[in-house]
Amino acid sequence: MTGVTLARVVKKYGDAQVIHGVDLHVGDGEFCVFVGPSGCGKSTLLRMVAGLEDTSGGSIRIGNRDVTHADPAERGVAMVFQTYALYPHMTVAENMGFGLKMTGHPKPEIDRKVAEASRILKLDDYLTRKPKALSGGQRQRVAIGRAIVRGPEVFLFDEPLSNLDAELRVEMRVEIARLHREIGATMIYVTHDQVEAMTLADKIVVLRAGRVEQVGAPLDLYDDPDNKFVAGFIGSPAMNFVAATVDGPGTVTAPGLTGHTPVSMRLPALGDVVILGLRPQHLMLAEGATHRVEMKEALGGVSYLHLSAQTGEKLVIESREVPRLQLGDRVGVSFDPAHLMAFDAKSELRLR
Amino acid sequence: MTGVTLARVVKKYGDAQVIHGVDLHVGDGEFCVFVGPSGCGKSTLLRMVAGLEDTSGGSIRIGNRDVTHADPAERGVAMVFQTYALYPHMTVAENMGFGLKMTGHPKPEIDRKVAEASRILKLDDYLTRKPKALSGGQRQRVAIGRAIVRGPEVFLFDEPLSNLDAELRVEMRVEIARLHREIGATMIYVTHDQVEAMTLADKIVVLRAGRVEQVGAPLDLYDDPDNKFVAGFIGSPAMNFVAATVDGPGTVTAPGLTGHTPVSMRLPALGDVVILGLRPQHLMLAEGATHRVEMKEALGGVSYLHLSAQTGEKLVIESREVPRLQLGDRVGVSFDPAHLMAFDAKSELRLR
Amino acid sequence: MSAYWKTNQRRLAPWLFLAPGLFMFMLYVIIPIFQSVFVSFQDWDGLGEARWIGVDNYVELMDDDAFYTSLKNNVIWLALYMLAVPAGLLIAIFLNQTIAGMRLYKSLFFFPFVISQVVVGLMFSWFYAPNFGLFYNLLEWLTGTGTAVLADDRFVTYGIIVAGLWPQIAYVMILYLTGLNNVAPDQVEAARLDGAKGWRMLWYVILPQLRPATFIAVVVTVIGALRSFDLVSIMTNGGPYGTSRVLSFYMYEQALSEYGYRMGYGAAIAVVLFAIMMIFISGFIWKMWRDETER
Amino acid sequence: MFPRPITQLSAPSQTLYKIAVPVALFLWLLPLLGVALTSVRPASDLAQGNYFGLPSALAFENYATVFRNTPMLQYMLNSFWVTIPTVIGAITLSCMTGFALAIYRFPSNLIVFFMFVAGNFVPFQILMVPVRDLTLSLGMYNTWYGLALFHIAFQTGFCTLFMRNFIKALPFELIEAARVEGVAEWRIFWFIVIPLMRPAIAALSVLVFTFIWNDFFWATVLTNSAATQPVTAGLSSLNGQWIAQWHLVSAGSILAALPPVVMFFMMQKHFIAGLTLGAVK
Amino acid sequence: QQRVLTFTTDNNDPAPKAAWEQLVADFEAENPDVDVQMNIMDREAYKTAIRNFLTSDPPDVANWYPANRMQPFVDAGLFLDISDVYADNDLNTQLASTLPIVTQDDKQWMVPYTYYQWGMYFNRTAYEQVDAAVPATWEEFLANCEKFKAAGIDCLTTGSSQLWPIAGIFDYLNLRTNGYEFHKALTNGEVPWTDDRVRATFAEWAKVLPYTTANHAAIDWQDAVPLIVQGKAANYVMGNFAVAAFKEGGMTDETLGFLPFPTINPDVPRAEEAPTDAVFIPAGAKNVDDAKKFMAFVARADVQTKLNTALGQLPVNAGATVGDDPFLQAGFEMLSTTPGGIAQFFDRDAPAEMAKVGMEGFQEFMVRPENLDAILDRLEKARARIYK
Ligand SMILES: Nc1ncnc2c1ncn2[C@@H]1O[C@H](COP(=O)(O)OP(=O)(O)OP(=O)(O)O)[C@@H](O)[C@H]1O
Ligand SMILES: Nc1ncnc2c1ncn2[C@@H]1O[C@H](COP(=O)(O)OP(=O)(O)OP(=O)(O)O)[C@@H](O)[C@H]1O
Ligand SMILES: [Mg+2]
Ligand SMILES: [Mg+2]
Repeated sequence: MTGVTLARVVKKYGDAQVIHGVDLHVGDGEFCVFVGPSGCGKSTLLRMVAGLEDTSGGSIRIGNRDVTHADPAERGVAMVFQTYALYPHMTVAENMGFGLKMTGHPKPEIDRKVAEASRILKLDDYLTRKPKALSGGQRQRVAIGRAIVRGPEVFLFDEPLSNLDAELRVEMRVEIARLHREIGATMIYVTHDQVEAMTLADKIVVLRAGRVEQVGAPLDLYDDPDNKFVAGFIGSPAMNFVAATVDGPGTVTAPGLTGHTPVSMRLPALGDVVILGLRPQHLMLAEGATHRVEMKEALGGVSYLHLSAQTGEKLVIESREVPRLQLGDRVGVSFDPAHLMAFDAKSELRLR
Repeated sequence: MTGVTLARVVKKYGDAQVIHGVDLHVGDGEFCVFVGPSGCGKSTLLRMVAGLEDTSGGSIRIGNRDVTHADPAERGVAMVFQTYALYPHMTVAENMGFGLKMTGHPKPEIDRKVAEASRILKLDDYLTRKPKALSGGQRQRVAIGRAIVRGPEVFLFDEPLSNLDAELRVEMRVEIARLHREIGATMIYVTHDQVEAMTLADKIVVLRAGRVEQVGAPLDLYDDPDNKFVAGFIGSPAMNFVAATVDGPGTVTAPGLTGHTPVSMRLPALGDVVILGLRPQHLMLAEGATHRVEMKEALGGVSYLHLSAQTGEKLVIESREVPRLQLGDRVGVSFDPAHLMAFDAKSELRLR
Repeated sequence: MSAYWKTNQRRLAPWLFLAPGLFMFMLYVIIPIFQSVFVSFQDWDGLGEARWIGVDNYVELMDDDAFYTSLKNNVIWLALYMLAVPAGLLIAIFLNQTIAGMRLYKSLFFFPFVISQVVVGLMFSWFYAPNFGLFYNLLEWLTGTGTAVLADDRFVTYGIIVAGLWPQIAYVMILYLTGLNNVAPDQVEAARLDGAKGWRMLWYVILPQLRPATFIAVVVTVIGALRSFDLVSIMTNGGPYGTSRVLSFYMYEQALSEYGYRMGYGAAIAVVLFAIMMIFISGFIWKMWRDETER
Repeated sequence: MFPRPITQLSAPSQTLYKIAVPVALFLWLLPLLGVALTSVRPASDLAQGNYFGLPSALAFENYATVFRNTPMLQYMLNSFWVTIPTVIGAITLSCMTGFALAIYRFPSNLIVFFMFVAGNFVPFQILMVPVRDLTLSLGMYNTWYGLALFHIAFQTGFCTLFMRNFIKALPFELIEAARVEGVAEWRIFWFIVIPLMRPAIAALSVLVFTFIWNDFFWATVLTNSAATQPVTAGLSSLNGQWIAQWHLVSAGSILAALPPVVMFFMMQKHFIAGLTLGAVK
Repeated sequence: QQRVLTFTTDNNDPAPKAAWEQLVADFEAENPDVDVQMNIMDREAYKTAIRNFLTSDPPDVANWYPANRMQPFVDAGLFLDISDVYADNDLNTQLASTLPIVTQDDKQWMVPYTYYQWGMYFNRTAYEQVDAAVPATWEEFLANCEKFKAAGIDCLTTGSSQLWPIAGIFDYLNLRTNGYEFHKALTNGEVPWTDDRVRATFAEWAKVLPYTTANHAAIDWQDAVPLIVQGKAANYVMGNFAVAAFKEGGMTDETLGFLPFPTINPDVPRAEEAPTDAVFIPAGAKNVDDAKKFMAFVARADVQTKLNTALGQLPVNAGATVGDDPFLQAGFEMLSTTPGGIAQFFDRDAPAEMAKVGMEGFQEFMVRPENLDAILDRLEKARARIYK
């Protein structure tokens, strides 16, 4: 059993604490994706698992072994870097076999393993080339191949696709998904691409400022976020947020929306402020003059209407047709209250 | 009247011709966007308008003046670079005022204009900072401010937002749209971001390999492309293309789709091959087992299903719900023939 | 043992890698600096016993005309050597074009830097030589009377400096050429749109970008000026009557030459030179420190 | 990019420029050309006052004379004896120190680094007295290895600055990737860093070669006989003998300048890379 | 098995080099079991190198200058006491004339092998050209200078870039103005440089400056030789070793003339300048026995005769014979009849440091006579420090 378990893991750089006691379990064979805003500690956490950064507190276990202070080499992990980190002076085959060679494996064994990895990744034609002579996608494949060859228990990826252009990114994404299905190892993957996270993950870990905000399957996070941060972070375009006041049992007034609205979740005390969240595709245009059209973005298949409420709050509406509206027109909005989410104004926790 | 008119404009680098006689008129106050694949000559064309590249043939007029061989400084244009090209050793205010200083404007006038631009761009708090101390978005604003200050007749933008992260990009896009409304100058804008092109442009110019493929309003290009290239280039995810054979008057057979299909456009001779185009949102799942599910991407609000037909052709279906399908399942597809477009297989021109 | 090595490998490795280089450097550079300071408080002819005399050497320096001559010459060197910076910049700008054979031209321009200062000194001695030297004749042709530059206390230092400038300009030129290569084209273009041309382009846009090159050019020029020994030694031996001495040469003369062998006094001169140089070294280190820590 | 590319100017100014460059070059190299010309001038020309005109004959025998009548050959060999071990030694040591300073984070890292840098810029006159004593007491005075050892130590300062910056600029992920793969530190040094440093090593070798070949001061301080003196010091003493024999002085000068010049031309690319890498960084 | 005797010397000019090679060959012929390895160094470099090789890697035999220049080495214990060689070979009598300058602490340290006179060499053709008579007094000499000047000929030439040639001029002016005893007192630091008698010497020097080659500070002594040879200059104050250079330039016994430096003050007895060169055994020599044999060999009358004939100089051994070269004969004649005394040379009689400062002062005076006061003050300051 080769899951990865972090317990109250802490990282400090001098006085600055960047990871604040993270608890996390990644199951055996699971594909786990770390997402979060830039600087939230995704890479740091991953590198701590790899052993490239010391752990300042807490413990890290891989399988049954406590590896908190183990050398990277002894953890049984392989890492794929954003920059690929291929050795430029070695051929593809040498790159892939280097780790084994250095740890004293016999040549025939190395050759066999390299051949196998190259078959999986369709690199057979490039084995004797130097990395310089490869395209970005091929390089990324070699980097993955280098990881595979060593047969690690855990794969770590740090934004492996962010240096590729959009088209290749899609292609390699499919490739990685296939790889995971094929070799079934535990994988931890850092990205800040929504689509990668949503499509690859078994489990997404949303991080903010060195803390875990929520852990769960992609659509669970989308449909059922625990707090405003996760709700706003997952999904594109982002969820609309408006302030509302509790004005009765099961009702709120949201001046930025349609005013008085019944809601189904448990609300705080009368007069308290809550934040309502509504995804752009759940908002519709309606009769009225409560909102002003600020911008219209027609992308062909879908259009976005940017509105501003009289409160100054901004809303985005997604629609399938191109609305026949001018900038500055006044419109109303409508929605199905079932789609509403509510968050506590202070703690930003979801009210259910 | 300060439109920009290109007449049979040609650019050669030594023997290599990269712009092949482009004719184009950008009206006064118009927002014109150049799009096209990498290397098609967007930047080159823009830089020729700016005077940063010599024009090998043809003429360029700005307003009534022939500027084909004029100095960049004399053309009354301002340019915003992808890299911002701020002078790192000058403060924000100095950066913005530099052009006026070089053309010998008195200090009070410079100060006034800088103050005004900084007000428009909300840069007042940063005027004494050096570019290094600014965020990406702020830098981009300074670059735009530098352009505004000189009060040019024509603004040129070369992928101004491509170095920003996704969130900022959206914000700055809105900013640029507002700017255009506010100062109403002629603008030419290079990008390869679909959304920017669609949302900002009054007029999109699609370039391929140094030639203009089509010019028109964004939705016109989306709804009514002149050829397969434009159809495939505009819209995301891209249009699905399948091969079909003319098998009767007003009907074709597309084995990658549903087989025999009536179409409304004028077709070539019986037996000829045409290419059918259908946007992902116009394809629907249906009973059947003609297509295999290759991949499923659930992004929350929208899902994409990647199918492969028995012919090997790939199709992408966009749907609002998350389809309950497994990889490898077999499904059928359906569509409204009214949405079909057809293209000549050779010339790739649209058949109407 | 191997367990210890395994766990502490990363902590020990840097010191093992550093050991040989650090040892050599300590032995031959760092420790001698302190030894020199120590020797400067002694009276020692290099043969017999050294005698501790405290600051006497420095007191004597205070009242030594030759020392002031050397110091003055060093200042002149420092000031005039700085001309290498603008001159190198001008040549670099002049050559920063692409025409056929430019690479070759650039390398030929760079030639003087590769040549030993001894050879440069001999070349310029020949150039200045009275009666038949190229420069002597040129001067004679222009003004009617030739001047033996290296025998005239008014000109000799300048004559040597010119010889020193020749390779130094070449050096600075190459620094600027590579600096110009790295000038951001987009800033130049932006400035062009802003209407900056010629000198103003150079002053407002190019020079600020060349700051790293300028910095290093100044540093190597300062060091070159203060270390100047070879040319003085080859071209004049400090003459005529000591007027072309510089500190580094005077130090050598006092410590090791035929009529010298005052090790302590020589060391004292070296310490003064070191103190002057330390001003510049500290500046350099300070800048590096800033660059390193702000990353 | 700056100044304006000449190709954008009018044809006459382009032509003017194409003429101006070689003319400037000629003036720039005038002393060198003069000496080169003198080195093949027969002694009789000098005696007759033909200092500037074309030589009446090409007297390559001047070079033969230099080799025959003076220990020039010995001097040049000595120079190689000093220079080559120095290049090898300084590069080897500095590869190691540079690696240690660039890759490892340890408390005194920057201090050690700055010590190398500062030592490198010290006026070397301050080292003269102690280094001479040290060499004397080691019994290495007036030997090529005594001189070479000092050069190795001193050049290590400069080379460390250079190497450290170069290695620092390598992607650190390469090291991390190797560490994750379980490669021992010295193997990382040997199998990954050294191969990647080849350009730096080449550049630095050329640079150190010219520095050492051209050194005069230390040659004067640490050697004194024809059997050990390198060519710079040798040339200086020959200069004392060749009074008024400018054709020989010139030939000797050209000979002494030749190896670094040849080196420069062969390794030009590395050389310039070296100067800028080492310096401008 | 041959024993090796290492011999380091600075005799690198062609003539002396050949002479010494011959001497070594003769020695080896007499002592077939000894192999002499001669290491020849550059003359100027030798003066600094000797310090180093004496401490680090001493040869068995080397050459150096006696008197003042010898003293610091003897003090530092770097020379081997060779009194036994003197005693065993009767050198105390044969080399009696130079005994004082090789003796320190009542022991002998060096074996002198040659000396040579200084004086005025001149171009007879030039004299004939301006119709000048060979001068005996300073007035006549200066009068001749007027004539030479009118003819565009430098009356006096020298090359001072290595400083020492002009020390010869000073010495002679001083010897002729103030006499030998004053010279000794001055070089021993017993007389202040600001003394009026010193000023008197410089006053005489000032008289000849207008007639001296202009760019002397830019050239070496060898560079000035062609000026004499070509008749562009008339007189040259030099040591006898220069005769070889004059003759190599094409002068003959007929065109080259020699005269003792002219009389300035007739009341002062004539004194001359004749530096002596010697060999010694370093304290660290490995083959002392053969080195002493070599010392004795060099001291022998017949050996000195042969060596000095080749060198074109004068032997020290009283039993040796002087070569029949007219200049040698003239010099020998001049020196053996000198009533005043024989000086070594300014830079050998004065301590090295003083010599350096002094010669720089002379050079500055020659270029900028108006600085005389400042120069003398400087020399006096140096004297106060150096002789303390
Ligand atoms: N060596 C270091 N010293 C001090 N602070 C550091 C260091 N490395 C990283 N940090 C800080 O740790 C925090 C987390 O950094 P990390 O690189 O893990 O972020 P990230 O989530 O990977 O961001 P990105 O998406 O930009 O890659 C940041 O605030 C960063 O400033
Ligand atoms: N200086 C040059 N010399 C030769 N060819 C050039 C030069 N500059 C550009 N080109 C060529 O001109 C063509 C157009 O280049 P351009 O930069 O305009 O493309 P682009 O459309 O802006 O591409 P991108 O989207 O990548 O910025 C390319 O094929 C390029 O290779
Ligand atoms: Mg990261
Ligand atoms: Mg472009």
